[in-house]
Amino acid sequence: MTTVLKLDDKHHRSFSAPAPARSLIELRGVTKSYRSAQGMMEALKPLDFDIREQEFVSIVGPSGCGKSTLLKMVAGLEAISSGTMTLSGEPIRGPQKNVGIVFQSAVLLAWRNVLDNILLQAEMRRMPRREAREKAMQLISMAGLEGFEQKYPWQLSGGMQQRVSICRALLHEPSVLLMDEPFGALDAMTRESMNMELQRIWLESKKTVLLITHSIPEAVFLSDRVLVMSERPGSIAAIYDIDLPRPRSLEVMATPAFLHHTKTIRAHFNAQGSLDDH
Amino acid sequence: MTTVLKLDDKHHRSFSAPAPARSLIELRGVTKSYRSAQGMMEALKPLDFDIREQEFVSIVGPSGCGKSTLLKMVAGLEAISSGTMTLSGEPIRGPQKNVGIVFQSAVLLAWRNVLDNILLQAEMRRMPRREAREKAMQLISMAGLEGFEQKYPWQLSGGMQQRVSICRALLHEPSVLLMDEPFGALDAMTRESMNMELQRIWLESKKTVLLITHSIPEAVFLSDRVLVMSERPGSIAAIYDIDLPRPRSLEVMATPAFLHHTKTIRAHFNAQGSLDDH
Amino acid sequence: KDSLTLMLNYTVNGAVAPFYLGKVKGYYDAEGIDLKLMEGHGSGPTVQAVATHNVDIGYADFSTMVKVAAMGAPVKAIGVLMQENPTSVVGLADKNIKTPQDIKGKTVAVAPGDASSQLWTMFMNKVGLKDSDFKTITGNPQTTINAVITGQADLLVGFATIPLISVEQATKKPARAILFADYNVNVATLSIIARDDMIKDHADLLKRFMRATAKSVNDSEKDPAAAVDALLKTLPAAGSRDTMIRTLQATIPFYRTPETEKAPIFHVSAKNIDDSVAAIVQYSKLDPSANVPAKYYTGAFVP
Amino acid sequence: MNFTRKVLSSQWVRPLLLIVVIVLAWDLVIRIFKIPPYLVPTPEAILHQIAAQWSMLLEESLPTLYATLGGFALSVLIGVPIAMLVAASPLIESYLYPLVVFSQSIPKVAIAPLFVVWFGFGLFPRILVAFLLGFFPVVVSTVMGFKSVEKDLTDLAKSMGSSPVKTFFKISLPHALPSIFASMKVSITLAVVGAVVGEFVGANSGLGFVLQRANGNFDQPLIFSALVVLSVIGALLFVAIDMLERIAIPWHASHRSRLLGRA
Amino acid sequence: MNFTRKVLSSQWVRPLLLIVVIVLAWDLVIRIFKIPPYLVPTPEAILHQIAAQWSMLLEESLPTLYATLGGFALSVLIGVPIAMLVAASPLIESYLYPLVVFSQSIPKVAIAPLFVVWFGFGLFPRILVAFLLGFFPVVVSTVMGFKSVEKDLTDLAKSMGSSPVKTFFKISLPHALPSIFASMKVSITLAVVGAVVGEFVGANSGLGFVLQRANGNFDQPLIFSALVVLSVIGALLFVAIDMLERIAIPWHASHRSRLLGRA
Ligand SMILES: Nc1ncnc2c1ncn2[C@@H]1O[C@H](COP(=O)(O)OP(=O)(O)OP(=O)(O)O)[C@@H](O)[C@H]1O
Ligand SMILES: Nc1ncnc2c1ncn2[C@@H]1O[C@H](COP(=O)(O)OP(=O)(O)OP(=O)(O)O)[C@@H](O)[C@H]1O
Ligand SMILES: [Mg+2]
Ligand SMILES: [Mg+2]
Repeated sequence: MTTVLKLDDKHHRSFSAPAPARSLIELRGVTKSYRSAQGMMEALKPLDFDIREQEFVSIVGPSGCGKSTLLKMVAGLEAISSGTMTLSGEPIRGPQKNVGIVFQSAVLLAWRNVLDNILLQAEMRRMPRREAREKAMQLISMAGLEGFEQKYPWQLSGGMQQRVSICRALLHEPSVLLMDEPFGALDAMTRESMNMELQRIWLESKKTVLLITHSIPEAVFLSDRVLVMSERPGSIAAIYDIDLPRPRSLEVMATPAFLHHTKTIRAHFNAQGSLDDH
Repeated sequence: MTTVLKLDDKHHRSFSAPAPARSLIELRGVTKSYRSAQGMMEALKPLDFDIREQEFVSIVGPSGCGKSTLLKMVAGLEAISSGTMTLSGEPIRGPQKNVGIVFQSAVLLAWRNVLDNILLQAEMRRMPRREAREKAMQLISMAGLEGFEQKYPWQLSGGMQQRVSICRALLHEPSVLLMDEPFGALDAMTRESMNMELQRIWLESKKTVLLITHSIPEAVFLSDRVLVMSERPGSIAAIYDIDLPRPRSLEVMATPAFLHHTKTIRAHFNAQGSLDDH
Repeated sequence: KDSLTLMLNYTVNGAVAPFYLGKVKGYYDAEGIDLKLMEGHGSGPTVQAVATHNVDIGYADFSTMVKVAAMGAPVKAIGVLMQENPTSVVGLADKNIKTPQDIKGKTVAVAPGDASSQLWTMFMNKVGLKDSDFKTITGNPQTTINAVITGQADLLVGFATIPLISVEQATKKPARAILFADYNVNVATLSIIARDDMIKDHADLLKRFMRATAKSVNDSEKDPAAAVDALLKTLPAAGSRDTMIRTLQATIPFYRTPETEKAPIFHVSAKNIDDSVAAIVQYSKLDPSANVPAKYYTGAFVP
Repeated sequence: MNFTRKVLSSQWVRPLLLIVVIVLAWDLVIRIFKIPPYLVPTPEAILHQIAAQWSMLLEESLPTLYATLGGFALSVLIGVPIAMLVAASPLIESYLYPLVVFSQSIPKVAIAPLFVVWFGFGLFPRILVAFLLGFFPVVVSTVMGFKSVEKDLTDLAKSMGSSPVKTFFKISLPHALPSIFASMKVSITLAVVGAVVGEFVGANSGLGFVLQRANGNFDQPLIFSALVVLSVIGALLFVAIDMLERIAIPWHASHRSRLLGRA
Repeated sequence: MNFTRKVLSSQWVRPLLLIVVIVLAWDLVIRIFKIPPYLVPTPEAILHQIAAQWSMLLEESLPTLYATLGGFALSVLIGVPIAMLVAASPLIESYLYPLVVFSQSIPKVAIAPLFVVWFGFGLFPRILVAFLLGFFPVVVSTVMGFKSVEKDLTDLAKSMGSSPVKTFFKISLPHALPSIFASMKVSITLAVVGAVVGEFVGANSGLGFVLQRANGNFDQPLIFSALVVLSVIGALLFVAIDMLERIAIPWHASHRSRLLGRA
């Protein structure tokens, strides 16, 4: 179960130049323990892996295994307990700034309406007002939130709040996108269209993406590599290269290659039915 | 798309007595509008449907269509704007008390640890301390939260918080269970086992269950009936009887009948791939 | 032995040392009185406390008592200890202010409303000063003293006792007072106050008290230091001995007016009382019907 | 009948009704317990006095109001930044907070004379006393508000490359606004008291001055009249801040049901 | 070197260091600006006075402390239920709140004499003044705390068949605790001031009485000694509540990093 596949550098992106092999984020023996009233609690065993530039990496793993913790460490928001972690060769100390983050909960500001919550990103980064606004309106319509620009977070449904936070993370077209179950509260159709959007954005702008998801098909559909984590304390159980051609249409899900991937990954979860396709 | 199937009263519960046909909750022309700074906003078009005693009903529908609103109205936590809604023939006025509710967000009390958050239910209902504690410990182990009894909500992962709120809703063995995407933040395996648990509990104690979910397979797997809602403002697009025999094992998901159901329901969502199996 | 509570006009200072002397010397004991002394927080509250049975008798300003009594408080003065009012304008000697006319063009610090500010108005009328002749600044008594010390004001309106001594001590320079009484502006001041029912029902007790007090004051006049020592014996932390002796010494001359210079202590002239009441009624804008001296003073207890 | 009910329950009638009730109760208590006028004047005497001295009281209210508003403005303008420093750095907290706390238990009436000595008899020393009384609640509540910002929110700001100052203005400050407004309500009433105490000590105008003079004259009706006017000023200022709050933080849970009530 | 650093940054040394710095600064200011001793005494004179009057000051601190604690206890015991009523019912709010607000802008020093007349010279009138000063911050902050409970939480309680009283104790009260503690810190320092004001007006014991007597005697060193002792009492009580807060609400965001810091 802990067969860590050797990473091979060849990538298949049908219509783009061969992906650069340079690794952007490197983790070497990174661990994490939380101190608590009951003593230290190990959240992550030593992790070693790289995320290459412009790569789309998904993480799947059981609840509580440390996915969110890992994402926050990569974002520089949570200190690592030991090991080294570098971004473009520089050790990550303190929050990374050129990222877009979608947290697991929506984390919207109660005192700002939908539009202003999204524009927070622009204000913090001193983006030109007008353009930021236009971009925000585009994202809002992409996320199906037209007509809700002036609503406050507590006037939104759970899924709508999540979509607002996705829009916020995309506003400044970050080169690195870190997303923690961004589509968890969305229905099948909305989720599918968001997936397609995400793929489009990634193909267009060649971001580096780290996505945490509970949906194995989603992970396979979107990713260059899928990182499977084992139970708490988390460690890397396996890393799978997904060498399906790009761009991928929804029909790819019916292909044997796709099903093979989902089945292999699903095996890690001991799951029997198709219920686990979340 | 708005083919409302006629409800037939025959139920298939392989090992139990024929389910009673008495309807527990009745909605007649129930609508809901929210007042906001921008004027009234229609959230739900007139709804007519019944939930029978000891029935397991799931609701699926696009994000923002009013599922949570509907659930809160059934719980008596949100006033209806027009129409009538009755429970056992009595109009629902004010909060219903013999229910267990899982809200869409975990709604845990920041000042209580996991165990005490679950035991809140017991304290509010003056359940015997000792038994409540034992029951809580059972539920905690059912949800895979052993060892986290003393942790505060902010020390838990997203999925763990959600599981705590499920335990809390089950503690007092309510006769009516209202759950709003209770398994949304869980990975495939955890979700599957929680599903099995939920089925077991339901079979054993014959609760009336109203479950909101984004996973069509989950809805089909668990329910007697699946209610499909249309986009905002929400209305009932269709109601499907799921006449698969009980108890259902995970293998049922591979049967043609199961796949037929999921496919029919999925058609409402215009979805093409299998990504929508969430 | 009868117990009797006397509330002073303020917290202890040299001026009230005679009461402590009487206690220490046993004069009250000898009259069969167990005297309790209570420090006060201004004449008004003391009169109220007497009127409302919170204490038996009080030591308070006569004019304040008249005002409260005019509003219906059943109290009277049974002995006027300070028959001459020490209110003056006080300033540093080097400012060379000797006559009322020297006040013109100066800055005067006044505590609004209090008894001395009314005497100040009477004084101005008497000597022909107008508000426009000088600059006024106002504040509480503490502030008026500070103002003179710091030079914010040239003069303050207040007693020629404690404020004067405070100014001298702070600046280490001599101060001088223009005493209003010297210009025939006089209103009797600190007195022993009792409730009407007390006067009626415990006349004997009050008589005995007055006897012992007169004795105490007489002794204090002769030996102020002994009086202060008696006070300090009772209340060791009450303040500096020197200051208190100076205060008592400065106070003693005001026990008598020129009229009663030879008379025993507490023997006030009827004219003093009549004039005082008339002035209070006039300057406090009381109803003219309040001008009934007998309502405010009885000489029946003077030893 | 319905109309009467409506009038009785209207927002503006209630406080007035309340005042009427208080005045009646007061009168009754005085009559029943036979409280003599040298202790507490009758409402009648007070109303009479207010009517007679109306223009004087109004005139003297102005300086008190200025000192109050000045002290209050300083309380907020200085209190909030202090709270920010205290919340931002444990080091500053451990040095600055004790200092602030030390200064609080000192009765202002005891040190106010010094201000008069240093700053004269103008408006400034009174503003200073009002400030000293008013700023502490602002600091304490604001610190609490700043410190209760959840880590998620600050994480969000950090990931946006926000500077501490920006995080403060965009996240912490709005988050703390409900606490700040609550403290401002306390602060403004304390500022009124501060202004009056300042006037007690050294001023020739203002309601504190009126009080002091009336006190010396033993003019109970005037004392109570001044107190009534002070209460009214305090209550009006309180209401003003309450209204400001409704405008500034309509999003807060406490106002949702009112502004955007459910149908 | 390392040791020195450790000592200097320890929680207990900092305030002491601060005091030393204040004393030195004070001394320096007096020397530089040649402030005469009748305005502000030198730290030396004050220390001397404190040393000399040590036992007296300590003894007189006790009544002040009792009145403070009494007034504070009443503030909390009465303030929190009032806040509860105000937060629970808009009707009660519209009647009770204005009354409370009215009472606040009245300088307590102006009405304290009445309490003495009514309640005598015992501890009670002083407790009353301390209470009147201390309870308003508690009410305002607590109301804010109660009102900011999110609908989700009350919905949860309702679905559990909770009575309003239970919801109050299990949900609203714990939720409001951070606000309540913040207000208690303001309240206790105001209660100190209230106790002293009460003593100014009618008492023969307590630090307020010492202050008044020293004032009458123009004894500046004693005045300042009493003020120092008052500050210390206020600061200690503040710290006590701060510590209580850490014990009572370790779960609050403001304490997480300290109690359960991240590795
Ligand atoms: N602030 C914290 N303090 C202490 N422990 C924490 C904290 N945050 C997370 N943990 C613990 O670390 C472990 C990993 O948490 P994390 O949130 O990373 O899980 P996850 O993989 O994201 O789970 P999920 O899928 O449920 O969101 C959990 O056991 C959790 O209890
Ligand atoms: N308190 C509220 N005030 C105003 N509008 C609200 C409120 N709560 C919900 N709404 C609106 O009602 C509609 C339905 O919301 P609801 O939460 O019921 O959706 P949902 O079906 O649960 O969606 P999701 O799957 O995203 O949770 C949404 O458009 C939302 O904006
Ligand atoms: Mg997570
Ligand atoms: Mg919902």
